[in-house]
Amino acid sequence: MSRIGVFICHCGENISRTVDVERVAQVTARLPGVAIALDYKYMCSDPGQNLLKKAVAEHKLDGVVVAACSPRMHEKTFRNAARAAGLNPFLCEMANIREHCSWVHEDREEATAKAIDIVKFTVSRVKKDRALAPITVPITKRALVIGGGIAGIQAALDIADAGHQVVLVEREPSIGGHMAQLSETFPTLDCSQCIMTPKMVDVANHPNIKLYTWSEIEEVSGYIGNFQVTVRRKARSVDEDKCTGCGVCMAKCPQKKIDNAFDRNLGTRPAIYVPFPQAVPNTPVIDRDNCTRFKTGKCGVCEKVCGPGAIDYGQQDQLIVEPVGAIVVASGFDLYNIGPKPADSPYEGYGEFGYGAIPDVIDGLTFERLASASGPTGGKILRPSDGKEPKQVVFIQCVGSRAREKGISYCSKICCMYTAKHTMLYKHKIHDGQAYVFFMDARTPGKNYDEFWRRAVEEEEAVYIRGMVSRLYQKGDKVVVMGSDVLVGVQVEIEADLVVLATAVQARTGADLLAQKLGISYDRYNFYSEAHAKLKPVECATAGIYLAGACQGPKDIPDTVSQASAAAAKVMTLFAKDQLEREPIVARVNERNCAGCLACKKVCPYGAVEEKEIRDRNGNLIKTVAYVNPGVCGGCGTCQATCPSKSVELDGYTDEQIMAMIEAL
Amino acid sequence: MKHDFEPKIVAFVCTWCTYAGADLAGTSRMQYPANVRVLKFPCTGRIDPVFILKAFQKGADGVLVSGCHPGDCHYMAGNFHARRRFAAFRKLLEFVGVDLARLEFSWVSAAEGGKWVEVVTDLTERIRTMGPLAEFKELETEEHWSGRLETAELKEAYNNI
Amino acid sequence: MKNAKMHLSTETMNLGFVKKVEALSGSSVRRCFQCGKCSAGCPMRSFMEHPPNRIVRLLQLGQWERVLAGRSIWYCASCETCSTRCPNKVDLAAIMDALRKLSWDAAGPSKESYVQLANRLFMENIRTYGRQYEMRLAAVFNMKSGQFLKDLMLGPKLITKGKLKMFHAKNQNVGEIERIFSRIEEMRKKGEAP
Amino acid sequence: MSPNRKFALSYSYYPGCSLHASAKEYDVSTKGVFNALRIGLKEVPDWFCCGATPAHNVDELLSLALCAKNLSLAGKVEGDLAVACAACFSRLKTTQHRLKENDIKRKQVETAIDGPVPLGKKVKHLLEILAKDFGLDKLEGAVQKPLTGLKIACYYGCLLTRPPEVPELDDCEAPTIMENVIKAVGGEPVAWSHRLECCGANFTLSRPGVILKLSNEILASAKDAGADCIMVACPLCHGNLDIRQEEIEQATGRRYGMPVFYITQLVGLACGVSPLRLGLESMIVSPAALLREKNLL
Ligand SMILES: Cc1cc2nc3c(=O)[nH]c(=O)nc-3n(C[C@H](O)[C@H](O)[C@H](O)COP(=O)(O)OP(=O)(O)OC[C@H]3O[C@@H](n4cnc5c(N)ncnc54)[C@H](O)[C@@H]3O)c2cc1C
Ligand SMILES: Cc1cc2nc3c(=O)[nH]c(=O)nc-3n(C[C@H](O)[C@H](O)[C@H](O)COP(=O)(O)OP(=O)(O)OC[C@H]3O[C@@H](n4cnc5c(N)ncnc54)[C@H](O)[C@@H]3O)c2cc1C
Ligand code: SF4
Ligand code: SF4
Ligand code: SF4
Ligand code: SF4
Ligand code: SF4
Ligand code: SF4
Ligand code: SF4
Ligand code: SF4
Repeated sequence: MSRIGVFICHCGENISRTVDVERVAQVTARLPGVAIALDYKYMCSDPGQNLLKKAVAEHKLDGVVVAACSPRMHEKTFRNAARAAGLNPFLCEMANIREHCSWVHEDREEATAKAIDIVKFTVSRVKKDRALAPITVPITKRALVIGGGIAGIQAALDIADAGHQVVLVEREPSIGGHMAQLSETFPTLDCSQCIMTPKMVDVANHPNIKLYTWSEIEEVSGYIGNFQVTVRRKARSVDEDKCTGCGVCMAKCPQKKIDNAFDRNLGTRPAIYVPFPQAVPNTPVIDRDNCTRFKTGKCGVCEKVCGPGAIDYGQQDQLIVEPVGAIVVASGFDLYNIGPKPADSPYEGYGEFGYGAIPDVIDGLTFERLASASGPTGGKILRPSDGKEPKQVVFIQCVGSRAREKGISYCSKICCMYTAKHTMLYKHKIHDGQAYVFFMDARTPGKNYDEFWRRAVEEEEAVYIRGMVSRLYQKGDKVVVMGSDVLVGVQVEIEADLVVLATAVQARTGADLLAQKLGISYDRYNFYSEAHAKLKPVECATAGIYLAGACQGPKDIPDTVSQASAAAAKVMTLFAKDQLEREPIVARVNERNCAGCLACKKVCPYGAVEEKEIRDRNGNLIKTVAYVNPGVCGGCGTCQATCPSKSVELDGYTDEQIMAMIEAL
Repeated sequence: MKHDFEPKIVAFVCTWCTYAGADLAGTSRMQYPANVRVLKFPCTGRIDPVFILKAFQKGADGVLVSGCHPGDCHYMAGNFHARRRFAAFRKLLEFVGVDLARLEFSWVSAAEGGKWVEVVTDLTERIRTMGPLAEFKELETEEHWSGRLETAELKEAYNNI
Repeated sequence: MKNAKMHLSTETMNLGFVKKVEALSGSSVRRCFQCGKCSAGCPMRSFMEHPPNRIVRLLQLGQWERVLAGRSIWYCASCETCSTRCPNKVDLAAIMDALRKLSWDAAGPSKESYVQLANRLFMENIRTYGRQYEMRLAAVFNMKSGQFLKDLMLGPKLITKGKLKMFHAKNQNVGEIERIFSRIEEMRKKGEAP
Repeated sequence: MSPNRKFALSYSYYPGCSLHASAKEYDVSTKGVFNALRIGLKEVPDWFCCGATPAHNVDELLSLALCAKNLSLAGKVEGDLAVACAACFSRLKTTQHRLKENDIKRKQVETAIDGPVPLGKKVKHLLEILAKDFGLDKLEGAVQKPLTGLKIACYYGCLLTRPPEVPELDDCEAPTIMENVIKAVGGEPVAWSHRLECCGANFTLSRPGVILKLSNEILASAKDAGADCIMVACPLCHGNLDIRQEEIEQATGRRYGMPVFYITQLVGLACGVSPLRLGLESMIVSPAALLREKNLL
C-alpha cells in the first residue's frame, strides 16, 4: 500500500476562486493509498515547499502530487523539493488545476469536480511511478571534424583554440576545399588564397589538431559523448614523416600530362603531386591510377630522386580508430554538371547548352581558376579553346538552379553574387571587354551585397539582361547565345567568345552514404538536415553531431564561417561538462519478450534502436533483440506504441502508468 | 447552462504542442466546457491505440488526440508515425462498433490557445448531441484489448503501421 | 488598348478564363516565373506582338482580352520549343492551343484572319474529302483571301513535277469522318465536351 | 488482312496526305527502300488525314478523335504502325500520350469515334524502324554504294524529338539517330546549328513570309556548315526547304542550290535502289549535278 501526499494550491485566489480546494482535499484524502491531503495558499513559496518537505518526512510519503499550476511552470521546483526531502524526484507529479481548470471554467461545481478528477488520475499515476535515476554519460572531450574546407578549418581551429583535441579528416591530399580554388571573394574582393592559406597553416601547426588528409570516414559507432570513428588513411605512397616537401619528385616525374582536377582540368600535373602549391600538408601523393610504376612496374624515378627516402610504393591503407565525443560535419558541396545525365543522377543535363561539349562554355569555378593568380593561366583570362582573350563574355545565372524540369527547384544562393564578382574581375583584367549577364533575379540579401551588385552594373558596366537563354551553339569560333530580354520583350542574340554558367550548388555526390554512416538525416537533395530550421540550425537531430558549411545547403563564405564557429561553440558547450546529464525519459527493451522484429527500429526518429545479439555461455546466438541506446533516445515513445509485443517501454510513460490514469477516469 | 447529458471527454495530447496550447488558453483566460480530461504524453507517437479503446471502455464518450502540426513534431517524426497508426486504427474502431465521430484528431500548436478551445468545444457539443456511448461499455469485461496480436483486425491494423 | 493602364481588381481579372485555359491545356499558368526562356527560343517571336512569356504573364493577371486581341497566338507554330525548355514545365504550346480554341469558339476577336482562314479550310477539306488535297486547299485559300496570284509561280513547277494532283478521288470512308465531326458537335451542344 | 509474311519485319503503314501529293517521292522511295531491305509494309486502308497542326491548333478534341480513328483503322493491319511524316507521327503519338494520361479526354474521344482507342498500337517513325528495328549494323551490311564524300546536314525539325515525353525517339536536344543512319550508309553528317529549329511548316499557305525567314535561316546554317545537301524526314520540312528554296533565294539574294533529300532517298541510293524508284526527278532543286560529282549517279 502506497503512501501518497496530495498538496492542493490556492494560488492566491487564482485557483480557489473557482475550485473549492478544501473539498478537493477532503475527497482526495479518502482515496486509497493517500496518506495525507492538504491545501495551501502558495505551494511554490518557501513555506509551501517546506510544508511538502515536512510532510514527506513525517508521513513517510512514497509519492507526491502537487495540484497547482502547469507542470511546465513548476514541475522542476517541486521535484527539487521532493529530492531535498529524500524522495526520488520522479515520484513527484503535478496535477494541473489552474491552466487546465480554474482559469478556463467559471462554474464552481463543474470546476471542482474536474479538479478532483485530475487529482485522482494523477494519484493513480504516481502509484505506478518508479524511481528513476538521471542518466549520466561520460564525455570524451575530443572532436572529429569531417571535411577540411573553410567550414571544417574554422570549426577545427575554434575547438582546438578552446583547448580540446580535434581530429580533422579530409578526403583530398590537401585541406582547403573550394575556397582554395577561388580567385578573389565577394563582397570585399580580397584574395582567397591570401586569407585562406594562413588558416591552413594554423591547422597544420596547431598542437591540438591531428590532421588526416587523403583519408575517409570508414565507420562510426557510439553516441553523443562516446563515438568511435574508424578512419581510413589511404595509402599516400609517401612517408609523411620523412618527406620535406622539396618537390624534386614532382619535378622529375616523367608522367606529367595528367589533367589537374584542382584547376578544373585546364592544366596538368605529374603522377606524384600536391594539388596546388600552397597545399597543406605539403606532402605529395602518388596517383596510383596514373603512375607508370603502379601501372607497368617500370618507372621508380621519384624513389631515386627523393633525398630523404620518403617514397614508399608498398604503403597500404591504414584503419585508425579515434574515440571522440562530438562530430562536426563539414563536407561541403559539389557543382551541378550540365553534361548528359549519368544513369545514377537525379538531375537532367543541359542539352540546349550542348551538354558541356562546347569548349568555350565553362562553369563559374573554372572561371575562378582562370582569374586566379596561381591558376593555370597565371591569372590571365584566356578561353580554353584557343587561348585567346575573350572580348565578349556572357554569364548565365540560375543554370540548374530553380529549374524543376532539371530536378532542382532551390536557389543556389551564391551565384548571383559570384557572377557579379566575375564581371568585375573580368573588367579589371580585360578593360576593353564587355560582360553580359542573363539573370532572372539578383538575389543579394547580405551586408554590402546589393551595393556590390550595383557596382558591377553601374561602375564596371556589366550589361545585365533580365531574361534567360534558350540555347547555345557553336558558330565558327563564337558561341551564339539565344536569349531574351523580357523587360524589352525581344529576343537577344550575342556572339560570345566565352560563356560562363553559374551552375547550381548541389550536395556532394555520396553525401547520403556519409549520412548513413553517421546516422543523420538529409533532405531530398541530399543536403544534411538541421534539427530545426530556425532554432537549431547547426545541430543535427542526432545528438552530438553538428553541421557546418555548404553540406547543409548552399552558403557563401561568411555564412559558412559563422555556422562553423556556431558548431564549434556547440561542441564546446558539450565539452564544458564532464558528464552529460539528461532526463531519464528513455525507452528500455525487455529482452526476454522482444521478438526482434525491429519494428521499433524502423520508426525511431533518433536512430536510437540498435540490434543486439543475445548469446548463450558458449557464444551461440540465441536471438537478436532490440537495444535502445539511452544516450541517443529522445524519449518520444513511438517505439513503445509500435511494438507488437509491448517489449519496449518508455520510462516515465509506461503502459502501466497510463493505464492507471485511464482506469481512474 | 446545464444539460441533461454531460459527456466525458478524454484528451490525449503531446507535451510540446497541444499541452502547451491548452496552457495558453488558460493563461489567456479563455473559457470552454469542463468536460475534458487531459492526459499528457511526450509525443502523439507514444499514444497506443489501445489507450483509446481503454478510454472508451472506461466511460469516455469522446476521445481527442492532439499533437503538433505535421512537420513541427518535437521528435521530428513521432506524430507522423502516430498518424499512420491511427489511420489503421480507425478501421478497428469501426469494427468494434464505435462511431468514428466520437474520435477526433487535431493539431494544436503551443501558440493556438484559441484553437484548443474551439476543438474541445466543438467535440463536446458534438458528443452531447450523440448521447452517451452505451454499446461499448459492455465490452469492458473483455480484456483482450491489451494490445496482443490475437485478433485478425488488430493484426491487420498493426501491419499497416 | 495595348498600352492602356491596367486596372486590377477581382472584377477585371478574369480568373475563370484562366481556369479554362489551365483545364484545356493541362498546364499550370501560375508556375511561370517569367524567366523568358520560352521567348528566347521561340522561332515565331518576331511575328508576335506579345512574346510567349508575356502571354503567360497576361494570363496570370487574368487579362484575357489582351491575350486574345493580338495575333500572337495565331503565329505560334506549335514547335514545342518553349514547352521542352521551360524550367518550370509550363506547357506553353498546349496553352497556345487552348487559347486558339477559346478564341475560335468566341468567333475570335483576333486580328489574324489568314491563319484562321487556312485552318478553317483545312478542316473543311478533311470533313468533305477525308484527306488533304493541297491543290484545292491552296486554290480556295487564294480565292477567299483575295490573293489570287499568290504562289502563282509555284503551281506550274509543282504540276510538272507531278506534285499537285488536279483531280482527286474521295476517300471511301468519308461518311465516317462526317460522323466524327457531328458527334463532337453534338457532345458540345449537350455540354459534354469542351 | 495480314501483312506480307515473307519478311522478318513487317509493318502497317500510314503515309499521310502529303505523301500522296506533294511528297510523292517520299512515298515512292519509302516503298523502294523497304522492298530492298526486305521489310514488309502494308498501307492502312482508308486512312484519314490526321488533322495535322490546324486541327490541334483550334480543336484538340477533333484532333485527338481523327488520330484515334486512324489508330483504330491501323489496328486492323498487323504490325507496328510505320509513319513517314514527322507531323503525323507527332500527332498520333501525342494522341496516345494524352489519352493514356487523361481518362476524361479518352472517354470523350471514344464517344466521338464510337469505339475504343488502341493505345497499345506501337507507332514508329521510319527513322526508328531503320535505325533500331532493322538496325544500323544490318543497314551497313546492306550498303552497295556508300555515300562517300557526301556532306549531309541532317535536319530533324521541331516535331521529331519534341516534346521529349511524346516521340521518345532520341534525346530531344542532342539527337543522333539521323546522323547514325547516314554514317551507316557511308555519308558524312556535318555538325550544324539549326538541326532542331522550326521551318514554319504550318504557315506555308497562310503566311509564306514566315517560311521565307525561318527556312532561310536553316538553309544558311547548313550551307555555312559546309553541307552539300540537307536530309529530312518530314514532307512539310521538305516542302519549305525544297519547294520554296528558289523563292527564298530570290528574297535574300543568296544562292543555296541545296538539294533536299528524304532519308529514304539517300538510304535507297546507298542500298542500290534504282534512282528511278526513289523519285529523285521530283525534287525541285535537282540533285543530279551533286550526285554525279560524288559518283553516286
Ligand atoms: C564559383 C564559385 C565562386 C564563389 N565565390 C565566393 C565568394 O567570392 N565569396 C564567398 O563568400 N563565397 C564564394 N563561394 C562559396 C564558397 O566556395 C563556399 O561558401 C565555401 O567553399 C563552402 O565551404 P565548405 O567548407 O562548406 O565546403 P567545401 O569548400 O566544399 O569544403 C568541403 C571539404 O570537405 C572535403 N570532404 C568532402 N567529403 C568528405 C568526406 N566524405 N570525408 C572527408 N572530407 C570530405 C572536401 O574535399 C573539401 O575539402 C563561391 C563558390 C563557387 C562555386
Ligand atoms: C516584418 C518582419 C517579418 C519577419 N518574418 C520573419 C520570418 O518569418 N522568419 C524569420 O526567420 N525571420 C523573420 N524576420 C526577421 C526576425 O524578426 C529577425 O531575424 C530577428 O528578430 C532578429 O533577432 P535579434 O535578436 O537579432 O533582434 P531583435 O528581435 O531586434 O531583438 C533585440 C533585443 O534587444 C533589445 N535591445 C535593443 N537595444 C538594447 C540596449 N541598448 N540594451 C538592452 N537591450 C536592448 C531590444 O529591446 C530587443 O528585445 C522578420 C522581420 C520582420 C521585420
Ligand atoms: S617525397 Fe621526397 S622528393 Fe618528394 S617532396 Fe617529399 S622529400 Fe621531396
Ligand atoms: S614512379 Fe610514378 S610517381 Fe614516381 S616518378 Fe615514376 S611515374 Fe612519377
Ligand atoms: S543565387 Fe541567383 S543565380 Fe544563383 S540560383 Fe539563386 S537567383 Fe539564381
Ligand atoms: S530588400 Fe528585402 S524585399 Fe528587397 S530584395 Fe532584399 S530581401 Fe527582398
Ligand atoms: S518492436 Fe518490440 S519486439 Fe520488435 S524489436 Fe522492438 S522491442 Fe523487440
Ligand atoms: S522513445 Fe523514441 S527516441 Fe527513444 S528509442 Fe523509442 S522511438 Fe526512439
Ligand atoms: S520558360 Fe516557362 S517559366 Fe520561363 S517565362 Fe516561359 S513559361 Fe514562364
Ligand atoms: S510552340 Fe509556339 S510559342 Fe512555343 S516556341 Fe514554338 S512557336 Fe513559339
